[in-house]
Amino acid sequence: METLFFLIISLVAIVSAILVITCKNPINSALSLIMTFFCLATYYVMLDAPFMAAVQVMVYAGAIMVLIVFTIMLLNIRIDASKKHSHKLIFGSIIGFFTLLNVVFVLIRSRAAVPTGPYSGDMIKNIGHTELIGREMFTNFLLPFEITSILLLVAIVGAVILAKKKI
Amino acid sequence: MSNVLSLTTFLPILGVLLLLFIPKDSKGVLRNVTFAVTIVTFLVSLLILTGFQTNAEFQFVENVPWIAAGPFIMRYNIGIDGISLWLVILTTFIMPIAVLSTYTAVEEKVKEYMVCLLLLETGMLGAFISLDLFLFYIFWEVMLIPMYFMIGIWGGKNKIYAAVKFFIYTMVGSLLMLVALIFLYFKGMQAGITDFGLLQFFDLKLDMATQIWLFLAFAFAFAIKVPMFPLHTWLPDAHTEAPTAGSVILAAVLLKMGTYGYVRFAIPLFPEAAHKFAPVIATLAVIGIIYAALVAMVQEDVKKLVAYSSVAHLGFVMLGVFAFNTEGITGGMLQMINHGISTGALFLIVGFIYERRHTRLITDFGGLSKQMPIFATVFMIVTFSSVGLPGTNGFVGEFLILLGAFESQLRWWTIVATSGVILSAVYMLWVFQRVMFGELDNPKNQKLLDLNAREITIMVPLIVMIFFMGLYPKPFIDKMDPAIKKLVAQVRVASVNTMAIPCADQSQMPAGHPGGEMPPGHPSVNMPAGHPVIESPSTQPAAPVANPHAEK
Amino acid sequence: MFDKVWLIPLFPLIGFLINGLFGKKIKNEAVIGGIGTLMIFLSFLVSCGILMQMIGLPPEQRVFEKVLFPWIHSGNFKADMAFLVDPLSVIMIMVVTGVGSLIHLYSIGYMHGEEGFYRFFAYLNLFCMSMLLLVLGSNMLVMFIGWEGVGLCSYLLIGYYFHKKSAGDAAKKAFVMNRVGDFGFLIGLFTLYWWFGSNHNIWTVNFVEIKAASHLLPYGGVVTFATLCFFVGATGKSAQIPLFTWLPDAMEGPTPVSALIHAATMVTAGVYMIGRMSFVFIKSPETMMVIAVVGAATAIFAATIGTAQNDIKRVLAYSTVSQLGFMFLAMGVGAFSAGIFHLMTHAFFKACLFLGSGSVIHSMHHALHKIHSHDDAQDMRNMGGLRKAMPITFLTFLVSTIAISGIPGFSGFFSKDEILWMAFANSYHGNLNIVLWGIGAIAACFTAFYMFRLVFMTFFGECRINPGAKSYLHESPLVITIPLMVLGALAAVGGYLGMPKILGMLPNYFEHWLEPVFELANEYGSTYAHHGAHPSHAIEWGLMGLSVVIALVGIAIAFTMYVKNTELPGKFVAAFPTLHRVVYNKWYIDELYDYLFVNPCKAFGQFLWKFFDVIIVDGAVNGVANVVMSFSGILRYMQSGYVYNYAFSMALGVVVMLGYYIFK
Amino acid sequence: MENLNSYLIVSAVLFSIGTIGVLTRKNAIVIFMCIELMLNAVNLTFVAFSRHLGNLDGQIFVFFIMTVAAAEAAVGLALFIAFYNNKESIDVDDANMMKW
Amino acid sequence: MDMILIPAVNMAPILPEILLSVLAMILLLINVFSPGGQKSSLAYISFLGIIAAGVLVAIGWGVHIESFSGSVVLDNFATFFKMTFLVAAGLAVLISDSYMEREGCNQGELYPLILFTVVGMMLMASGTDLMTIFLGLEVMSVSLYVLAGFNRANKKSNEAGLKYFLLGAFSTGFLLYGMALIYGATGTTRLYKIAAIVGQMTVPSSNIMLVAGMLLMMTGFAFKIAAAPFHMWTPDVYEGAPTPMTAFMSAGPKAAGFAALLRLFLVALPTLQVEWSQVLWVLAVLTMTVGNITALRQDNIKRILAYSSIAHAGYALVGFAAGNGTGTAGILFYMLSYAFMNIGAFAIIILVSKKGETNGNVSDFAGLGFKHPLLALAMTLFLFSLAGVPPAAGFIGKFYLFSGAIQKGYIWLAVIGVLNSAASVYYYLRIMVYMYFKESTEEFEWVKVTAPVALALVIAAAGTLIPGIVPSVILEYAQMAVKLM
Repeated sequence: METLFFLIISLVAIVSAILVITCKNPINSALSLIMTFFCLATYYVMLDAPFMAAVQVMVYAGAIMVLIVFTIMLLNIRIDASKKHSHKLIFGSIIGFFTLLNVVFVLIRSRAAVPTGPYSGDMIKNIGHTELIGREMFTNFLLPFEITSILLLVAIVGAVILAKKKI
Repeated sequence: MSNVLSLTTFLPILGVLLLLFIPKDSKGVLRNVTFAVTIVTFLVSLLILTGFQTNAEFQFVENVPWIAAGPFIMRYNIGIDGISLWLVILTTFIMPIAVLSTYTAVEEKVKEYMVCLLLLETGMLGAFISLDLFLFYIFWEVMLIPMYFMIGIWGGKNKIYAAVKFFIYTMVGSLLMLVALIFLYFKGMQAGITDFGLLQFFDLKLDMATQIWLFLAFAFAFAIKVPMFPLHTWLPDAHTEAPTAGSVILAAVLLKMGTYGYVRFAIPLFPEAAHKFAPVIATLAVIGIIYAALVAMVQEDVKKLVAYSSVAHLGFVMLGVFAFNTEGITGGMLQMINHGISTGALFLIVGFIYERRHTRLITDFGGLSKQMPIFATVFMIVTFSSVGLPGTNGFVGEFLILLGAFESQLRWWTIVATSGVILSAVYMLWVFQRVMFGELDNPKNQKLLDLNAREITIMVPLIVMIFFMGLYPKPFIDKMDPAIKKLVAQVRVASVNTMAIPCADQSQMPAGHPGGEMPPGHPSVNMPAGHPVIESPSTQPAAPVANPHAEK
Repeated sequence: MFDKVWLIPLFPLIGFLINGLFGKKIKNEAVIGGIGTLMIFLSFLVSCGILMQMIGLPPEQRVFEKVLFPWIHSGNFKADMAFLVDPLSVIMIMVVTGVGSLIHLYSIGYMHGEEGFYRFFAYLNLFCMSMLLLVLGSNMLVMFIGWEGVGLCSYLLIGYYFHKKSAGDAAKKAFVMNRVGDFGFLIGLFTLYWWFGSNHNIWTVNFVEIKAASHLLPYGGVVTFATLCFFVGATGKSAQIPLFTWLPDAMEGPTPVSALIHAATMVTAGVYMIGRMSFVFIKSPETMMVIAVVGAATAIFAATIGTAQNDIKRVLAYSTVSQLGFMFLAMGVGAFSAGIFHLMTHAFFKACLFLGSGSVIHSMHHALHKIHSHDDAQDMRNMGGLRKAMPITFLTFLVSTIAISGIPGFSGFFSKDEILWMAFANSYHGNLNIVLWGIGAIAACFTAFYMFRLVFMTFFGECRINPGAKSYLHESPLVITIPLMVLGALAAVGGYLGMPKILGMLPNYFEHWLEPVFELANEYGSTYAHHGAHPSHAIEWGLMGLSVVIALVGIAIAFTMYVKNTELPGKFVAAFPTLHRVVYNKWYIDELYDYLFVNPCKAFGQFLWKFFDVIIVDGAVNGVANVVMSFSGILRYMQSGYVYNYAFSMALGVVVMLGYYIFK
Repeated sequence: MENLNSYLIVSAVLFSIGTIGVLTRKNAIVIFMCIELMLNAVNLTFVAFSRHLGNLDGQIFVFFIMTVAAAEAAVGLALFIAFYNNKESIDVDDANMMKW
Repeated sequence: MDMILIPAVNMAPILPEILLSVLAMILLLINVFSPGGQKSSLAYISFLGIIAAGVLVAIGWGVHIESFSGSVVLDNFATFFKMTFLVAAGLAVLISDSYMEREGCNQGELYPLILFTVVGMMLMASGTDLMTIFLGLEVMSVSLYVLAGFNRANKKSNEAGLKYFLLGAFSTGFLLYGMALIYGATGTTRLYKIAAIVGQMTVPSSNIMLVAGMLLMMTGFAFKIAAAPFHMWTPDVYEGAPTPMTAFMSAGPKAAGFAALLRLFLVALPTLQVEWSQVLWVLAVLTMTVGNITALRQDNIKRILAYSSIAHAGYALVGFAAGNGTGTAGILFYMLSYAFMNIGAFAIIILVSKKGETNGNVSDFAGLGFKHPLLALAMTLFLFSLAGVPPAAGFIGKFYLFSGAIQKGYIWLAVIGVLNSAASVYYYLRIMVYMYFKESTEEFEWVKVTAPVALALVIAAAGTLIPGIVPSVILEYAQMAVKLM
């Protein structure tokens, strides 16, 4: 059952991902991307990471994609330019294919590290994913967390400078 | 007194600082100050000459720490021996002459020109006195910069091409040398060498393969600078385009860097490899002699002709140096000085007529003897010095080179090289004839003025040296002799070592072979039957002709 | 007196410096000429003193070496500035300073009014100094200074009229050909030095030391190589086949120069050098044969050319070449003292002949100049019948001509006959002897012919000069005629110093004098000489008579052709046009050399420069640069400006990197 | 739970699709979306590893990646707008003033 | 539900970062509340701030503190690089004001952004956790995207920002994938732990996930340091970005990329040295060659220096490939001296160029040598240093880099390096050819040499010349920095 579910989700994810790169209309691409994001959120749930799933939906599908769609609308772009670059497509696909091949081979031919961490599925269920994440983040990963604040500040300042009308 | 070497080397830099305070437009002051600085430098360098003890040791040594970081220790390690002594003196001697020659030749950007000249002097002196390989490399490169600007700013029509070619050409070689230098240092480090001090490296025992590679890298860099055939094409370009003083210094001192590099570095550092490549280098030197002479013969531009004659002369130097005996190397050293004087003088002469006529084409001249008798005399003396007429300096060097080379294994090379003596007469006399003899038919030449007092002053010291070194070279030879003997000994010891290897092989041969005194039943493990001695024939040519009876 | 030998070259040097540096300021010809002449004359006096002292010494004490100062000392090599006084060098300094003084004196008159008078005397002094160094040098290197120094002076003096292109060419040609010889000299020197040094640890170039060690030299082999090289040097300096073509051209110089340098002294340096090193040369039978053959060949060859020349000085020049050939023939057959003897007598009569011709030219030139004629003052076809106008010149000229033709009683007869006899009777060359003698005899015949042709054309017959100029012809001043008379006298009587034994009237002083010098050589030679039956006195008398007859035949032919039957030469030319053309054009040797050496060298130089240097060597250098540059162009266009291209390059990099590690 | 490799392979596929998109599309916004796709694929890898290893570092990392993505989106879209203001286009083909 | 107890952390290692961040925020506020127009005061304040940060950094020399549970470390290595960043930023700040004024885009946010960039770079240099490094990198990159497109009225600047952003984000994808694989293979993101775990592996190089992770991460950093074939953004972005920012970008982020990569490889993955050395060998050759050879045929001086900066990354990679003390110390030294000489060169470009950078060609330098000898002299010094001619710092740097390779036995790499160096001489000389050997065809005018720019030039020249003559002043520190890592 779970396998079947996994396969269906995977199918949807991959098809919508392919749609992202094939749709002529950027809006359609954006919508397909949102679809993919939802599929990923589903995976996260399946991987015992409900908090990540929630963030995925809120930040990615919610915030980022809204921003993107908004921009697409703002710039009033409809169709990807009609000029076709078949060689681009071919070379791009070949490279993509080889990237896939390489990565898949890496994954097949190697084994990940032996599980050592304390966080089993049960533990997550007992204590709660969000709390565990919070503990980690504010203890071991405090500094990166603080850095993100600077990062976001930079992004805000940058966006303002670049996009404000009057200089 | 103990710092007199440093003083000599950096006096020109002080001069540069002085020049900076002189306004751009007071050209006369700029010239006079520069001239005074070079004269003072020359006088100070005479202290070196008088204080020099005639022995093989390095003298006036100054050795203070400079850089110590990581695996490297570089020291400000300077000193001179008989080999570098004369090159230092030559440099300080030529500089005032070069400066004096610019009084009317350079009217634009005088200040910059003088700065370049003085910087160049420091660079050249530094390279001659460095006993630290790294320091040497620094000076070696630093020299390029002022020369590059001199060619590029004050040069002729095609100056940019010539300047860039000069710079990049020499740069390629010297960078490869740098790699070899670093490699050598690491090799030395394994043997317990602590810094870049040259003397320690002389005792370093390197295996043949390493020596060959390192020697090739050094030799390549120096060969470009010499320049040896076929790496010579930058020279005619650089010479033709450079202003007179630039050409003079280039010919008189800069080219000596290459040959000096061989004598001081490439040969004593890698004696076995030097022996192995002696035939190759001698071949190139001999080709250079003949080739440059033939090419010089058909030149239409006087300056280019002199440039090619430089190639030929330095071919002689190389031949002498690679004879590896006292006579040859002494000859080579003398020829270096001689070439500095006579070719420097030739470039000055070309400069004189160029200043008057703004052309250097031989066909534009003819019959100048009539109009300019003093010039004719001077030109003739210098021509014959360049040709190597006995009694002038050119002969002593050339003769010793050929004699030394003939004594060594390079006999057949010498015979070919000697024919260069004929060719040099051909092209030098031919140009002399075409410029000075014949009808004075070109109206532009009929108003030419003879040399003025300044120009005569420039030429007199050179002419005096031409005859002095030709008739009484003893003081020169005596001072350099111990150092050269030491060098020869260094090289010879090494070559004996190479010979010892095959001998050792042969002495082991009977022990390895079945039969003889071998105990019965003892299998010949060490050497399978039929195993030939591969080493001996290949190392044989490296050995000098220690057995002269072979020729009988 | 011996240790004052350094004064001999010093005086001319002083003269050179005074005239060279200040001559232009002095301006007064008398002072300049006086200084020049005086200096060489002082040398002559010192030489006389040395000669006197030497005569007073027993033969074994007649060698003296004077070291002036150390010159080149390096490693094993030692060469001092040192002079060697021995019977041979004394003869040479006597000839050089003696004849030199006379010619200096003559020059005062001859060069009168020339632009650069001071220059001429400076050069002449310099030449004398170099020549004296050459003959006095106690080692090969000092000799070489002189050797090249005389070449230099020859260059300067041939090019004295530098505004004439032909003069410049001739000067250069002379120097370059001499350089070819020097090349040989140097190689020979190296070989000898190296051989002695490496085999016997005798590192020397000193003649005395080499002589002392010469018993170590093998016969043939390396000595042949060395001596052949030296001989190449000698051919260059002494204008032998194949390096003789410069000498006739050298006549571009003023006539006193031709007399001093190109007849009396410098050109004989090669002979002197062989004499100086006779003990080495004799060790190689092969070289001896080569010398003899080349000498004989040059003698006949140059003589043939001499018969067809019309320029008075050129005839003399070819005559000089031919006479030098005789000297080399003498050296080659081991008759060293005969060769030196001929050198001396030749110096007398040939100097006299040149100076005489100079007198003629001087007069002709003067006369032609008066009427503004552009006729050639040196062309014999413009002369004729001058004996009336210039009696002293004529007489001295005639005496010398008789001497050179080998008429008994005059100096040339004694020396030349001795050479011919030795060519026939020597014990080194076996059956070749008769050939050598034959060639020599024919050459002698030719000599008599062309010399008398010269005399007849110049001094006899109709006066063919431009009629207007005829009245201006007159005898030269005393300053010119005195040297002529002195030399004429010497040409007449100089031979009695070396009268062949067979004539028996006087002892052969000359041979005795040189005996200590050539003793060793003769001793070495006797080890391989053929000790056959020695030719009898009868044969010697017969041959002597024959050579006289031959000379007379030559004279008779000349008389027939140029006095009696003046249309004969024209007929002869018409009968053998090709032969005449070939001989007239000096067998096209110059053209041959141009074709073989000069032009290929120039063409090769052009090729090396324009093609090899510029296209191949520099082309390779620039080619590397161009290849790099074109790569630069390619790489530059890969930088297309499109983001996806950049991304593509990145992705490709990733894929390749990963792929390499995954699938390796 | 599916095994680790399934997730990894799905993420690899998504990553490759994203790469292809970057290489083939011309619209800058679409390219940016493809990059977001790549980042998401990485996120999936991280979460999968995190779950497999039983430590949460990977998930924290994902959290930060999302922040970065947001920041980049803000700046990136601002850049696009500025570009569009200048060029009236958002095609990367038109970003071709500077080349060679 | 328990409270999360935030552990006590030692702030010392990130004091300079904090200082700069706070300063940046203050500057933002000042900018908002100050009247528009004159922004010079911001430049001065930030320069002073940078000096203050420099003092803080300098105080930390010789200290070794880990903090934030191993996320960050203060050691000599970090300190050295932080100094390098501060030098780059300080010089960039000094040369920015007059340029921005001239180009009419003098917005006060510039300086805070520069400072934030420095903060990001500092975190990269001192981070010992993949996350810290990644976030530092992103702080830096995001700021740089903005800085590259800062002059938004200028189409080139715009385009530069766009290109930089797209490609940068693309490379981030690879970087992150690499980090993910490393995480998967080792189970941690802390560098020291990674080192420990990898150290326990029997044959780490056979763990393909680890190797692939390493390679992908390398890709990401290679992009930042502009190593071929990930270099292609460089010329376009350098050309388009405002010149002071180009100067800054060429020096700072490149150094930061090296800092992070060095720490990553030498601390976390020393056991894979064979593998990364191999790759870096190839990258170094490619980078040097592509950079130098392409530069030969450029006319735009900014592009020339962009390609030259690629080539310089290649030289540094030579030292990196060697991976020994000599080579890595060489990188440190080189990055610092490169900051001096390259920013110095750009400063002169700024002075020579006109508004809108209409004259960015080499030929516009014609005749500079004699009209403004001091400027030309400084430029000559910088160019010779870039070319690696003694006695400038560039030579000593190259000397150590190549020495490292030779010591390691990579002779051919060194040979290729020096040959490249020789080729590079051509285009540096070309600029000098124009400055000295050609006469200018037109009168040129430039921005007055303001005091800050003059100061920047003096500092840059001193920083180029002094380490060339007495390299020990810097080299010794570089050696120590590498040793203690």
